[in-house]
Amino acid sequence: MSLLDLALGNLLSPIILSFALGLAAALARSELTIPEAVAKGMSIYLLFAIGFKGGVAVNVAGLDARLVGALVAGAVLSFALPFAAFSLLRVLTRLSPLDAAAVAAHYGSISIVTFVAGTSVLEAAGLTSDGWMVAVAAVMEAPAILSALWLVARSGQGRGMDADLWREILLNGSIVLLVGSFVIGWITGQDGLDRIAAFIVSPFQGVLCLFLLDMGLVAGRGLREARGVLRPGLLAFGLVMPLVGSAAGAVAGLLLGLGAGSTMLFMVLGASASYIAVPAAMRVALPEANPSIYLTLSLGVTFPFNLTLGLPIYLAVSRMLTGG
Amino acid sequence: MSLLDLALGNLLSPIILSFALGLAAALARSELTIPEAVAKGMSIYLLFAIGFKGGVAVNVAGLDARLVGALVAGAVLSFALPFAAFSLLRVLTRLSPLDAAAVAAHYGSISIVTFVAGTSVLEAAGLTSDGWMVAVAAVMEAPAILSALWLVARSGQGRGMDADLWREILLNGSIVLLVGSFVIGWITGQDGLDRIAAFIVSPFQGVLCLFLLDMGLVAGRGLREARGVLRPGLLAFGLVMPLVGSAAGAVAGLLLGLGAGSTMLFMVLGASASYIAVPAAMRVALPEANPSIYLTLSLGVTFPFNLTLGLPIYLAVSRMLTGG
Amino acid sequence: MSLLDLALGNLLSPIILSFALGLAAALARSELTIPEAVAKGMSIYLLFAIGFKGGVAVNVAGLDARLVGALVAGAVLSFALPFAAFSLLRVLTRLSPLDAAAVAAHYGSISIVTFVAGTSVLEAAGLTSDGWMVAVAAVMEAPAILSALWLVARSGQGRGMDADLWREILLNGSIVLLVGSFVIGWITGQDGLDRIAAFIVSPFQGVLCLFLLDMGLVAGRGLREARGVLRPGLLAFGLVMPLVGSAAGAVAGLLLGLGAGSTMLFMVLGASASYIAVPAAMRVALPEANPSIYLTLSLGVTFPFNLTLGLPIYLAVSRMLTGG
Amino acid sequence: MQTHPAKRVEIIIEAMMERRLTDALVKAGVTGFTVLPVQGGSGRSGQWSRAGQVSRAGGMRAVVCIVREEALDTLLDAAFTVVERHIGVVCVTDCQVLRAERF
Amino acid sequence: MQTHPAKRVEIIIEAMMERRLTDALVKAGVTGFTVLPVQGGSGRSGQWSRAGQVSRAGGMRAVVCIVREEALDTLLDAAFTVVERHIGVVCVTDCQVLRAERF
Amino acid sequence: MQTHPAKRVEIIIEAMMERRLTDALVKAGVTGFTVLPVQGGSGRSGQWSRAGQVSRAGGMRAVVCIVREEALDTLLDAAFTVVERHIGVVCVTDCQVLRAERF
Ligand SMILES: Nc1ncnc2c1ncn2[C@@H]1O[C@H](COP(=O)(O)O)[C@@H](O)[C@H]1O
Ligand SMILES: Nc1ncnc2c1ncn2[C@@H]1O[C@H](COP(=O)(O)O)[C@@H](O)[C@H]1O
Ligand SMILES: Nc1ncnc2c1ncn2[C@@H]1O[C@H](COP(=O)(O)O)[C@@H](O)[C@H]1O
Ligand code: NA
Ligand code: NA
Ligand code: NA
Repeated sequence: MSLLDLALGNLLSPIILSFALGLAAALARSELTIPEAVAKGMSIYLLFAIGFKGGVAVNVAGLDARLVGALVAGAVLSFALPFAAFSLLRVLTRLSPLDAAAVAAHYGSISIVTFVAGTSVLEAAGLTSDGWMVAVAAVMEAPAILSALWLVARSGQGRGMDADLWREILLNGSIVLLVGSFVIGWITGQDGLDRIAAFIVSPFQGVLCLFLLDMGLVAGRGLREARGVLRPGLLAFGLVMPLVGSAAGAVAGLLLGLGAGSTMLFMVLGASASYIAVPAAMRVALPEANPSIYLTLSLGVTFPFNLTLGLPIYLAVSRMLTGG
Repeated sequence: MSLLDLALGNLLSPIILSFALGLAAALARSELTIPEAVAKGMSIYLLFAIGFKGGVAVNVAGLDARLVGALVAGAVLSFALPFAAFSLLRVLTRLSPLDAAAVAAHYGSISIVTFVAGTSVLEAAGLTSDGWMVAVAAVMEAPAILSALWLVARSGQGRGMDADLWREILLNGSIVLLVGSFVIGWITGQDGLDRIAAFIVSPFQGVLCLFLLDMGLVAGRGLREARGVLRPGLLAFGLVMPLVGSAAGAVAGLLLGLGAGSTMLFMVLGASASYIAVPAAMRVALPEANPSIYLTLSLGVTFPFNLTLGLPIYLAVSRMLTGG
Repeated sequence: MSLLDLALGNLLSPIILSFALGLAAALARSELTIPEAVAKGMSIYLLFAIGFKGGVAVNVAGLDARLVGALVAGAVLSFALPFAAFSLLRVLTRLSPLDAAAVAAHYGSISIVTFVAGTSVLEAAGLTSDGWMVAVAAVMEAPAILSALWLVARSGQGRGMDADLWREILLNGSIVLLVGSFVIGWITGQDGLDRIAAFIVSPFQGVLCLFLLDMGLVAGRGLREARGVLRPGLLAFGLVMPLVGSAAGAVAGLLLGLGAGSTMLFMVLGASASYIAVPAAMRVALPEANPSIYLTLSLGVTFPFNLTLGLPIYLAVSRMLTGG
Repeated sequence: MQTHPAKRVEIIIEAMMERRLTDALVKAGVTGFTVLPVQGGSGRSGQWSRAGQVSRAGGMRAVVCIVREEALDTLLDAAFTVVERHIGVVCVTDCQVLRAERF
Repeated sequence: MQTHPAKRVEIIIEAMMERRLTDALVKAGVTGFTVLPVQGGSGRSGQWSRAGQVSRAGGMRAVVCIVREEALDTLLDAAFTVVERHIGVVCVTDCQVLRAERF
Repeated sequence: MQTHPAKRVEIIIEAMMERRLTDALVKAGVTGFTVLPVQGGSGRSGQWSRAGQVSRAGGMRAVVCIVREEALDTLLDAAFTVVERHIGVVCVTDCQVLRAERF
């Protein structure tokens, strides 16, 4: 399958088209909306399912020395990427250090939906990946926030981290659900999965479609609201940074000797930017940073880029590099 | 299967009984309610699923010259039926022209849940229908509103349509979801369906049960609230108009040479009355019209009539007329 | 399978672990929450599914003379248990008569989720039970409230029952849904079940996991909020009373000559305490009673006890007693 | 724009008592009110939140009711009989309304 | 703590008219407001509740808008043109705000 | 019906800051308040709506707090330390309450 075929197959999958539908509807100012509670319900479902399945995979495949390495590599990546992002932003844009640091935090962290979409692309291509990549995703959520706060503190503007903020970051909903269901899946294994597979496996892709429809609606509304924000430099950053992040992810995958599937997922984690946990942390820790900049970039530019073009590229590159 | 058997089989199906349960609970003033967000979530699911499956059917069966004819016929029907409804209302009731026009708009438009229940009855009877009937349903949502506004304008009372209202009507949530998922289904075809069938096909009937339970609850509360409104003439209209609409639908189906299944669905579209999109448009365009009249008629009288007696009648008539 | 194996197998099932996850997250003050609308949606789903499946089982197995006996026994149990609970509370704790009566009402009534978890344990053990045990559960919801009001009236404090309160108790959401879907299942039988099994059977265990996650979150928050309330005497009551209730349930099951499965479920009904319907009734009928006492006991102590240790014990005892 | 003096009454009451309150209001001739959902709160009976709750117990509602000054006492009497034994808050503010004929 | 006099305007309006109202406010230069969900209510057009509703018809929103006193008339004029033919309530209260520079 | 003067304080604050605000209130001895959900709004930082949102960032809450007049300053001080660096609005209204002993 050529890269083009892959990209096209990906573009014409129900999940991407659902995202496109949402985006188009919002840009056309349709009043179509999905209630907040339903959107949250779907995200809880997706996190629970992806964590659980990852845990079961580890239970089945047995523990693996590379897991520890991968967790460490994930944490290092999440710590390091904000510095790369920050430098790139200072070159490409005129953002203040504060805004640049806030944006940087998002790109060091990850988007779990992009990760999920990545696993779908893998499945469609007939590849597998290690179940514990879910744990790597969880580990990568938070460290980037610390790097961003450090970047701000250096410029003398930050607020000290208080205990509440620590707890909020480390025990935020996505991390708790992802890690918790991963552990449950690990403990209960294939038996546990058999009992709930009809809930967390079979309908998964369908729920993902509706969730992406919602993300399209939210991204579209955000883009309409924040037109003024998207200067060329910022746009360029939103398209270049995922490539930088995915390159770093590829290096991690190769160093750890992971297969094509897991390496691709590492690239996806590096490339993707948070739009749930990190924005919330930023509102507390860096309230003066402009949220429409980081939300528009992360959800309105980088997320669609990864979803449509990024994923097939990362897959192709990962295959090439690993020979998988 | 005789008409009686058919009617009985229909009456004792889980979806009708769920509606009856909701109705009874609301009339008995039980506090049972389904949260607004859950009701909206279910309606989004149903619209997405029905649109998608219609699109896939078109992808599989190939395009069909009759599609264009059916779309045109649907639009004509939706434009024309309000005039019939308006005349009938002036004969049977003492509604003001304003109220009559508002009611008429509802009967030119359609109820997608009635349509879905119609497809269930078809399936139970072992009949098939054309996938693009979903697109016909989408096309019939809006034109009736224009006819109603014209009827009002004629009597010198209406408000001019503004651009916002146009957009709201044409891009209302149901139309966007129905057409959008239809197109996605069309593009992705059987492959796309296979990926999400466990979400949009298997649990469909069950979700429909809970949704009809909710509709019963809402209809029952409406009936209790609006007892005073339901004069005999109005009640008669709510039972006769669906027959008129279904006759018009039957003519359309026969002229287009559709099979028994699609003709029956055309009858259902003609017979059913809107209770989601049109009431919302009326609140903006004709705020002086009394909403409890049109909501009670549409949701409290015509919807249950179609659901219980209408559907088996339309099926029997369609079979007779088409010999299917 | 020894009792220990059974208990361990139960403790390590996905549903118990999900509850534990929620409890741990809430106690650690994670901000993970499930929206109210989603929680209500899941509870509606669970009630509808459990009622429907019970009704189908009755349709398939045919009516059974023991049903009437079981319904009467259930009502008697629900009336009687509050007196036992009240006496026990007066011995073990220093609660005022008012608070003691309010708590007692909860223990005469039942928890449908504990019942559902009980049927899961039965299934895992390869046992069956009578479908109409669901109807017994419905019958046991309300009578305990009357006993509690009578206990309070005796001490001269109560408020007269008004018609509204009667209706609220007898037509509360859980009873209506449980009885309604039971009747629908009964009428439509295996045919009806086949149509919606992909919705109410296959994903059931998975939805139950998420629901128990939510219950863990709510219970954990309640425990944190009401630390001060949980004196040793009260805690002892929360652990002893389920044993008393289950013993009474066992007697009922034996007297009626039920099998091991149904007897176990009778024990579960006796042992479990309400945390949805009865608290709501108490807020109206006994507003001066302290809700944090009865909610903490019922949801924070007895529910987890039943879920983890109670269920395997009741199963083992029921098997021993019935030789099943 | 011409405005008219009126009273804005805000009653925060247990969800279970909502229907009793609104029935009492309607009976007392107060047919205009708006009910707002409440997410959480704190009072003498502790702190609470609706997150993840299924039971109607433990939830509250805010009922906002704008009336002519002369109707205030009737309203408060009606509200008080319902609120009396229950937790909750009643708060009255002076206000100005447009379209006085609607009240 | 230093506070400053201002006006709190509360507009209860049909959900379908929300965007028209907020657009009119923004056009009139009133860019600060907060929209609260409404659960149910009662008025001359009867009693209603959002429970289980799918249609946007029959729902309402409460728009709260705090403005300097001198901006009140502009606000009311803008609101009135939208509310005019529609059901709903407009109510103005005197208030004191912190951080006056934000209004 | 006997009423008593009090102050109604309404604080519109980011959802992420809700717990910090209520903790500060409780610490300052203000244990009575009610939290209302907010659907959307507009301010100097733009227009927003909760529809379809998953992140807690970008949502707000309205905290309503009725206190005796003499407690107002303590409350405002406590609120201000939390609100200070954040977006949001604090608005105080005179009001009358029933059952003054509850405040
Ligand atoms: N001073 C107050 N201001 C605003 N809301 C209050 C106040 N006191 C109580 N409430 C609300 O009323 C509920 C019950 O209050 P209480 O009766 O004091 O437990 C609380 O949970 C709050 O939602
Ligand atoms: N006096 C009032 N106080 C508070 N809300 C009101 C009042 N009158 C009307 N409303 C609200 O506005 C809606 C429409 O009112 P109406 O135009 O009288 O039917 C009602 O359903 C209430 O939600
Ligand atoms: N004048 C106002 N009246 C009511 N709510 C306001 C006002 N100004 C701001 N808000 C609310 O506070 C949020 C943040 O405001 P701002 O800090 O101006 O961006 C807005 O989105 C509104 O929800
Ligand atoms: Na990243
Ligand atoms: Na029609
Ligand atoms: Na019990």
